[in-house]
Amino acid sequence: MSVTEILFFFLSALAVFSAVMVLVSKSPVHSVLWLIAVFFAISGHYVLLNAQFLAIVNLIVYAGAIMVLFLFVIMLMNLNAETEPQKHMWMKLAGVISGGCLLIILVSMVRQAVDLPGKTALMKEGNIGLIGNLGKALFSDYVVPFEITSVLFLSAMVGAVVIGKKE
Amino acid sequence: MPIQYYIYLCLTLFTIGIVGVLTRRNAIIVFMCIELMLNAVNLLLVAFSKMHHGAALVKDATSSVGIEGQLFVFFIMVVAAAEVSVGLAIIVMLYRNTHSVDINFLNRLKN
Amino acid sequence: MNAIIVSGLLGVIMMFSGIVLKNRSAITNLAAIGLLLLLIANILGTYGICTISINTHNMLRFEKFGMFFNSIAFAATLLYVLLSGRDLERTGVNTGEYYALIFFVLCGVSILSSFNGLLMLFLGIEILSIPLYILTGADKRNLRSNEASLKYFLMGSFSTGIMLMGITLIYGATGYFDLGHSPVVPSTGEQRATFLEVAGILLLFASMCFKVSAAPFHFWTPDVYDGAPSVFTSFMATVVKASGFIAFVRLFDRHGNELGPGPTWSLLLGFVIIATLLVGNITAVFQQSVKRMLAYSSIAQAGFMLFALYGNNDLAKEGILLYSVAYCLATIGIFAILIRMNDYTFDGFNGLAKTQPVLAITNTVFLLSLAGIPLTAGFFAKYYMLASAVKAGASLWLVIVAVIFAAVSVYYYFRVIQAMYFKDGDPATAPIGTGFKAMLILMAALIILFGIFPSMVLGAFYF
Amino acid sequence: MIPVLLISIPLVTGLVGFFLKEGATARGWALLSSLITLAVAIAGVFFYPRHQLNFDAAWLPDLGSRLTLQMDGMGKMLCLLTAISFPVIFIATYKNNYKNPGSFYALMLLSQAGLTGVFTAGDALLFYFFWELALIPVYFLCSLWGGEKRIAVTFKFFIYTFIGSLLMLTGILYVYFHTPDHSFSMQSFYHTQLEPGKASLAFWLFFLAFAIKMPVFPFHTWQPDTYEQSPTAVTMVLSGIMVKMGVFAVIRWLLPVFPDASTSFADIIIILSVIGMLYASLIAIRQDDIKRLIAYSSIAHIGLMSAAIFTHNATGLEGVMVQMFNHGINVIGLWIVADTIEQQLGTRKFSELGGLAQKAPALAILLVVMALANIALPLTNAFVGEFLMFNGLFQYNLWMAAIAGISVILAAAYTLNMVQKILYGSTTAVTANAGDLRPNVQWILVLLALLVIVLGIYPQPLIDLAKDTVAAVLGK
Amino acid sequence: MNKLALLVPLFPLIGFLVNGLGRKSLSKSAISVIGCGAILASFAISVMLFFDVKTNGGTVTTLFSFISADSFQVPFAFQIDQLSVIFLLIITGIGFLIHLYSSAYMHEEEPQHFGRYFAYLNLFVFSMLLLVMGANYVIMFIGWEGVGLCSYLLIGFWFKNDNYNYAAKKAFVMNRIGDLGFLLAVFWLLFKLGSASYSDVFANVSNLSSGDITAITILLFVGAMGKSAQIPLYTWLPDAMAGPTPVSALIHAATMVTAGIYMIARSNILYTMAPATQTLVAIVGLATAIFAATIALKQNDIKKVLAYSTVSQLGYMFLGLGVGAYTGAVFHVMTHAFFKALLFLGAGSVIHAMHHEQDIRRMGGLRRYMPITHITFLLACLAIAGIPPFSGFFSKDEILTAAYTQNPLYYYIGVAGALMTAFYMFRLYALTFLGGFRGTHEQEHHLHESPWQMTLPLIVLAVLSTLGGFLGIPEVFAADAHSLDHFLQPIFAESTRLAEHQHLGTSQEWLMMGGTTLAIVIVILLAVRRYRNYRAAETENTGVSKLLEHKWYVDELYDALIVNPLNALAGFFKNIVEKSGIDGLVNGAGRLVGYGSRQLRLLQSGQVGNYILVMVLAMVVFILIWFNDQNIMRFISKIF
Repeated sequence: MSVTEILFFFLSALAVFSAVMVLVSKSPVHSVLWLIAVFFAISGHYVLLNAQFLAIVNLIVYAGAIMVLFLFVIMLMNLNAETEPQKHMWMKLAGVISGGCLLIILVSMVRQAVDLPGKTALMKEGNIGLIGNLGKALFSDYVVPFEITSVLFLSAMVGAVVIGKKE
Repeated sequence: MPIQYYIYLCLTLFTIGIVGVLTRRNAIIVFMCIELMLNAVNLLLVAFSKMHHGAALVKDATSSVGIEGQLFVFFIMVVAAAEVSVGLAIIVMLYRNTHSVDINFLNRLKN
Repeated sequence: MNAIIVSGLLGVIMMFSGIVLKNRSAITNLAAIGLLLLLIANILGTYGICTISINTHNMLRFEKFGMFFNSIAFAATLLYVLLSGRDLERTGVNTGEYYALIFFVLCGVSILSSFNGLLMLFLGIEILSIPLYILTGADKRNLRSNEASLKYFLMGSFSTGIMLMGITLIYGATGYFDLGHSPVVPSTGEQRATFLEVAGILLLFASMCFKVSAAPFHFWTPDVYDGAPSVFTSFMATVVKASGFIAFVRLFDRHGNELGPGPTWSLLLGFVIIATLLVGNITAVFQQSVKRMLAYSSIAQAGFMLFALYGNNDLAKEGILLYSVAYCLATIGIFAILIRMNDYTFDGFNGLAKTQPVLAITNTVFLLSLAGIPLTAGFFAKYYMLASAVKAGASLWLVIVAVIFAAVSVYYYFRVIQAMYFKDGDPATAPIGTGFKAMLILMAALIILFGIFPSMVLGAFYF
Repeated sequence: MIPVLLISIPLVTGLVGFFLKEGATARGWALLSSLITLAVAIAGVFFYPRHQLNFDAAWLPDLGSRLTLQMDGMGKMLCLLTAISFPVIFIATYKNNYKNPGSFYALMLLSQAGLTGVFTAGDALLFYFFWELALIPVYFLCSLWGGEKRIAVTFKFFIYTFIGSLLMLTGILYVYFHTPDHSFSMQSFYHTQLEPGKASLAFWLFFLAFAIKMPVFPFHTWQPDTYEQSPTAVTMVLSGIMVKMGVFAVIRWLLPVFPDASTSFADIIIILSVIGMLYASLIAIRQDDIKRLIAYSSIAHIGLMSAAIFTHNATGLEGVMVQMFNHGINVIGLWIVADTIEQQLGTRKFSELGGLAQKAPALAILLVVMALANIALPLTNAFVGEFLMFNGLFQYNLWMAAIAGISVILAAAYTLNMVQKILYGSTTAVTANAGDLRPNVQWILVLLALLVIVLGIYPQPLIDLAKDTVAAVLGK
Repeated sequence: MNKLALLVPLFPLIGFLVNGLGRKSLSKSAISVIGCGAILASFAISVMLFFDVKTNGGTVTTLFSFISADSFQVPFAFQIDQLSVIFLLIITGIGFLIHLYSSAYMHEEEPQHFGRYFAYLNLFVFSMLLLVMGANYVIMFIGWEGVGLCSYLLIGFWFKNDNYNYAAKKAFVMNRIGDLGFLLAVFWLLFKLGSASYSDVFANVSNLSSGDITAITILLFVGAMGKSAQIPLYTWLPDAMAGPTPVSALIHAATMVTAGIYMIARSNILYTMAPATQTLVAIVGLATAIFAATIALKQNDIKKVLAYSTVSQLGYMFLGLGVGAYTGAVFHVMTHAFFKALLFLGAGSVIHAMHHEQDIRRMGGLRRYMPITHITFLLACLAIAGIPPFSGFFSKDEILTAAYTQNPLYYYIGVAGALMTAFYMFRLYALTFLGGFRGTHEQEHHLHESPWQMTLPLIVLAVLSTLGGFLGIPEVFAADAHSLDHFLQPIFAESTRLAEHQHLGTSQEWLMMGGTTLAIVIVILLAVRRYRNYRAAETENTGVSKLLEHKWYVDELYDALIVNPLNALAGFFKNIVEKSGIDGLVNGAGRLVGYGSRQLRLLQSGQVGNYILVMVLAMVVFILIWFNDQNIMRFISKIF
């Protein structure tokens, strides 16, 4: 078992465990922290896959900006474990079972896929994940969507203003 | 790494996200679970991108095949950020009016 | 490209209009002028005159079908602003921002009508959706509006997640994000080589079903349409929904691919269509609020529009355009009248024919059109949908089920007509101006005109 | 040009009618319009050459549908019936006061346009259009000016028939896509070969629409309620002309389009029709309401028509066509009597009536004439039609004819029952002060009675009119 | 002469129109002159036609094409031949007398109703003339139904009385039952031969299979059963006595009820070729003759007795037809028309005098007050009883003799019936005219002989009843003296040729005649003796008497077996099947939608979690559908 593999499995286990902890934590703050742990694990995967740019962006945008925003909101609302009443047991059960069904059925499809075995994700090698290559592509072939995302941001901004503004 | 591993991992994370959406009542946590789903997608995209890249490299050493996957991830992150700003604004607005973020109490609209 | 750029720019202009213009009706007028400009720009673009051309690297593809739909959407929005602009001003203080958001939505509409790849589809849908989350919650003091907004947002984000997973799986299977390469047309059941792709397509399909509120992904629709301020419901239920269908149809278009829709695909769509028709029509029957009834009716109409997907031929494309026209005209009209009513229940309409005969008669035309009665545009809309399905060799049973549900739909549409004409009451309405009435009459006349000569719409599409 | 005029005169005058506010003006306008239409119809049927009776223009080129209007023998006959009926109805109900008279008469004229359109359409899609155009004004007429339970009843009627017509539309679509030239024209439909299984499904889609309209047992339950609740002028349109739409449509659009299916399902339909005849007749015996009795009687008569159609027998078909015309005349006459009684005495219950023969001899005589026509007494017009239809049925199956014949006996029973309960016996509290017919009603009834007798003695012109259609329908 | 035939029905039609339309403006005398005059004119022309036919034979006149359908032609044509001219004479002749009689009998009516009465009567004559003059079965059917209508109108003439109306309706409906049979027979003929004209039908009989002929004849006979009041469709006739008495005389004795006889006589070739039907006709006729006679024995209403007597006599006529004695049957029609019309008119005279009292138990001794009526009535009774040389003797004897040659049993039963006839007729006679008056004093005070308009017809008919028999003198009395037989010979020639006729020995025939006559005389004496000094019995009848008095409870039986079940069925249809069944299904579909709506609404719980749960499950289902498409398709195709 190579180092890559060990790292892969470790990060995977961490990601899954943290994700589960996001669910089961009573306190929203804990959930946020566990989610950040998931993001770190995923960033680790990005590094393994030699997608350094995304690894960094992931950390900055998700773990850094978004999760902080979440934390702020949670703090602002002063939410704690007691404020969230539990769902009915059967509802939880139904959620888990249906989620499990979806997982099983998707996994079974993947397992049946005849063209997948033998295909591997290139680890460490390959330089498409480097910022230079990505940037080149982004500002040449992908310039239109890039510009269009500005509309998205504008609308999000207007939206936040509309919602947040006091009347 | 065999691509299946990534698929299984990402599907698992994705499903955990879905289960979170289904089982939690706190709107913020639900929203976080959705973010988790998006992250699972992102990871899978990167893995696929590397898979295609690897396949293309065999034929052409200078190939940039697979880069579109990583760019897609970039766009997803952008959209997610925008969504978060709007989403949190909505949640805060609701909290201001009801002093609760419990989605189970959202049932004025039904039938 | 004209449409995307101009609508984006107009959005920015409207954003700042609130600062410059203090008079709200001036903002509305500005928006109307902007929409007119947008419409003109798009029509010019359609005919290749004064086109801003940008190398989109095959991200967008401008076809007559999409461009024409843009015109329909812009024209419908223009009508909508002219009819309901005054009501929009009353919704809150941020009139300029609302219009800005509407223009951003139209930008999304333009992208969805010309996307050429899953990335642009995704972006278009997000640009379309995010402003809507906000517009839904525009009535900030109203808990129903808040609730609708949050529900819409949560479920919309969830469906985005599903869509992204679908796109990812397709990418994993084919290595491409654009329609040209990726055989996104579902293959037949026998060709199971690319299970990954199938799973992706199904997830993508599910998320698109969500956007067009096809059962069983329709649940957000009644709550959101009901909770949102009526002015915005009108917009969401018409232009936005129609553009969702255009995206759906374009996505699953045969697109020169040899792989036609196979039996499995028909089967799946058949289930969705029947479920949608069932849920929409049957649930609408017992509603007490006209607004909520219209929400369910929009689901029911979606069931019919899904036939365009089922048919997936020329007739279907023509039909979905005609359907958009008919449906937008009628629904915008009904909502414009509904907004002026003080009481949204059916009883609130009692005796309208006596106090406001013009409203009653035009409303009747709109309702008849929605019900698909001949001599209204709605008839030919439904006709094309069914015809495309029959032409595609659909099982007659499916069509029969559809027409039976169409008959059920008569029940709830006619309840409004009955209330207006056959029952006594003194419905209170907001003041109604002559211009408003004239607009309504114009729209009703258009509906009847298209009901007699549908070729007028379709002729414009062809030439 | 004639059919265009026949449709457009009532259409245009009807639309104008909406803007008339005064009762007298609206009435006069409607009457004038209907009389002009009648003149045109008479001219068209009797004096104009054949090519004047056809019209063809482009309508929806990309759909394969044209604005084709034509009048063959059956078309002529039914157009004539429509054109005669409307002035008759207007005159007979001239004194009835309606709120919103302008709209009332306008809707009546619109329905006339729709009916004429149905009878002349030579294009399936156009046919469907007129089919609905005829229905919608009637829905509004019933719901706005009807009896107490009008809203629910007419709504049921509307939805019921609407389901039928939508199914028919499905069938039309289906056949359309199998026409050789992708056209809705009647000729293309006639020349379409469908595979048997699909043809039978499409056949039933068509038939259901027509069966609901006619109505054929067991799709008839909308009918008595609707007839009862509608204002009588509308009931006359409904039962005098509108039910003929169903019969007409079967002859024009069912038999020639699905020759094989209609042969193979003939047994079922004939059996249903015959059951319906007996069933409706039996129910009619127990009715206590003039309108409901006439309604059930009408179901029985229509049952015979539908049975006769499916015998695929030329004689029977001629009978059906003759009877379409005659039944229209007769049933309108009966409704006029029913309306007079209701307007004058405020009741339609037999149990409250009686002895009117003493008080209103003119009404008595005319009612008896109409009643005799209803039971198809020889030398009344209905006899000829029923004679031919029974003849056709007999040639199809002796036992069917014999069983169906029982309804002839039952018809005598319930019709005479009605006559007796209304006219004979001693007067009741309600009828003690009854007066006789108003002049307008009386003269219209006399006119109808004359038609009844003249067509009963000399029916040959009607039979001759029917012949070319029969040949076309069975000739395929 | 052809055109002349048209005038025969035309006059009554004009009379109908004039009297009908002018009933409010014309005076009673004008009405009666028009009414009677029209018939008289017809009679005159009928006489001319008679002589014409006698010299030139029959003719067919086509007016216009009545129905010219795809597969057959029905011309509106009249056939004047020996058979129809005889009937023309009877109809117009007796019709005229009865019209004349009516002008006095109905004089109390208001002018309006008086006019209505004559209009109906004229219309009846018109229809009856159509019936006999028609040159095909369809025209005959027109007349057939037309007389039914007039019968209906006249029975219910006094429409204020609901019982009369019921009787009228019953008559019409029962006739319709028969008419259906007639109609089916016509269809059969049209189907097989493409024509219903007598000439075509009789010429092409050979093209029909024996099954066809049997069926057609039976169906025609069903029609005759209705019109001519044979078992089982006879019950309307006694009830029809609700009409004015002259009507009973004209319609329910002399003319309309003999239409069945006419029809079978007209179709004699068909019947001759269908021996099974003939047997049926004979048996039904005989059974009716006996059955009605038994009922007549115990009836107390003067008109009811005559009504059952009519039924019984009609039975004899059918017996005659059944055994192939067509001439005899027609002969009996004729003589019966004379004496039965006379009886009814006489009864009418009595009723008129008694102020509408019809119960013979309250009469008696009327001979003192009403001599002409008495004498003529007595003559008629003798005629019907079959005492030589009155007319009834000859005609009845001819039938019975013919019956003997077919089957002696027919003869014996027939004679038994004749004895009963004699008995009840003389019971009637004795109760009415003999003994002392049993009515109220007031009635006695008003008893009077009727005016000349009434007595004149009585006298004329009495003469005819007495002498009419000499038209058909049997072979045994004088060879070749049967003038009616000679006259009708062309009509029945074919049948006579086909059927083998045995002839009885002369001595046997004498013996039978003598024996029968003797027996009848004895019965008459018995009856007169028994009822001459009748006193109303206090005790109720029991046993057979009660059964007879209640007409064997046939009406009740019909009610229980047919009318009531049918009514119940109709009620069941109306209240249960229609409301809950069919309409219930229709409304049920609507309610199902409503129910579904209420249930489906619950799915819309308002909970985001539930919504998303359904979405997730739906995705699972989508994938499952994708992988099981073929199974699902197979399943679906199995359903449809």
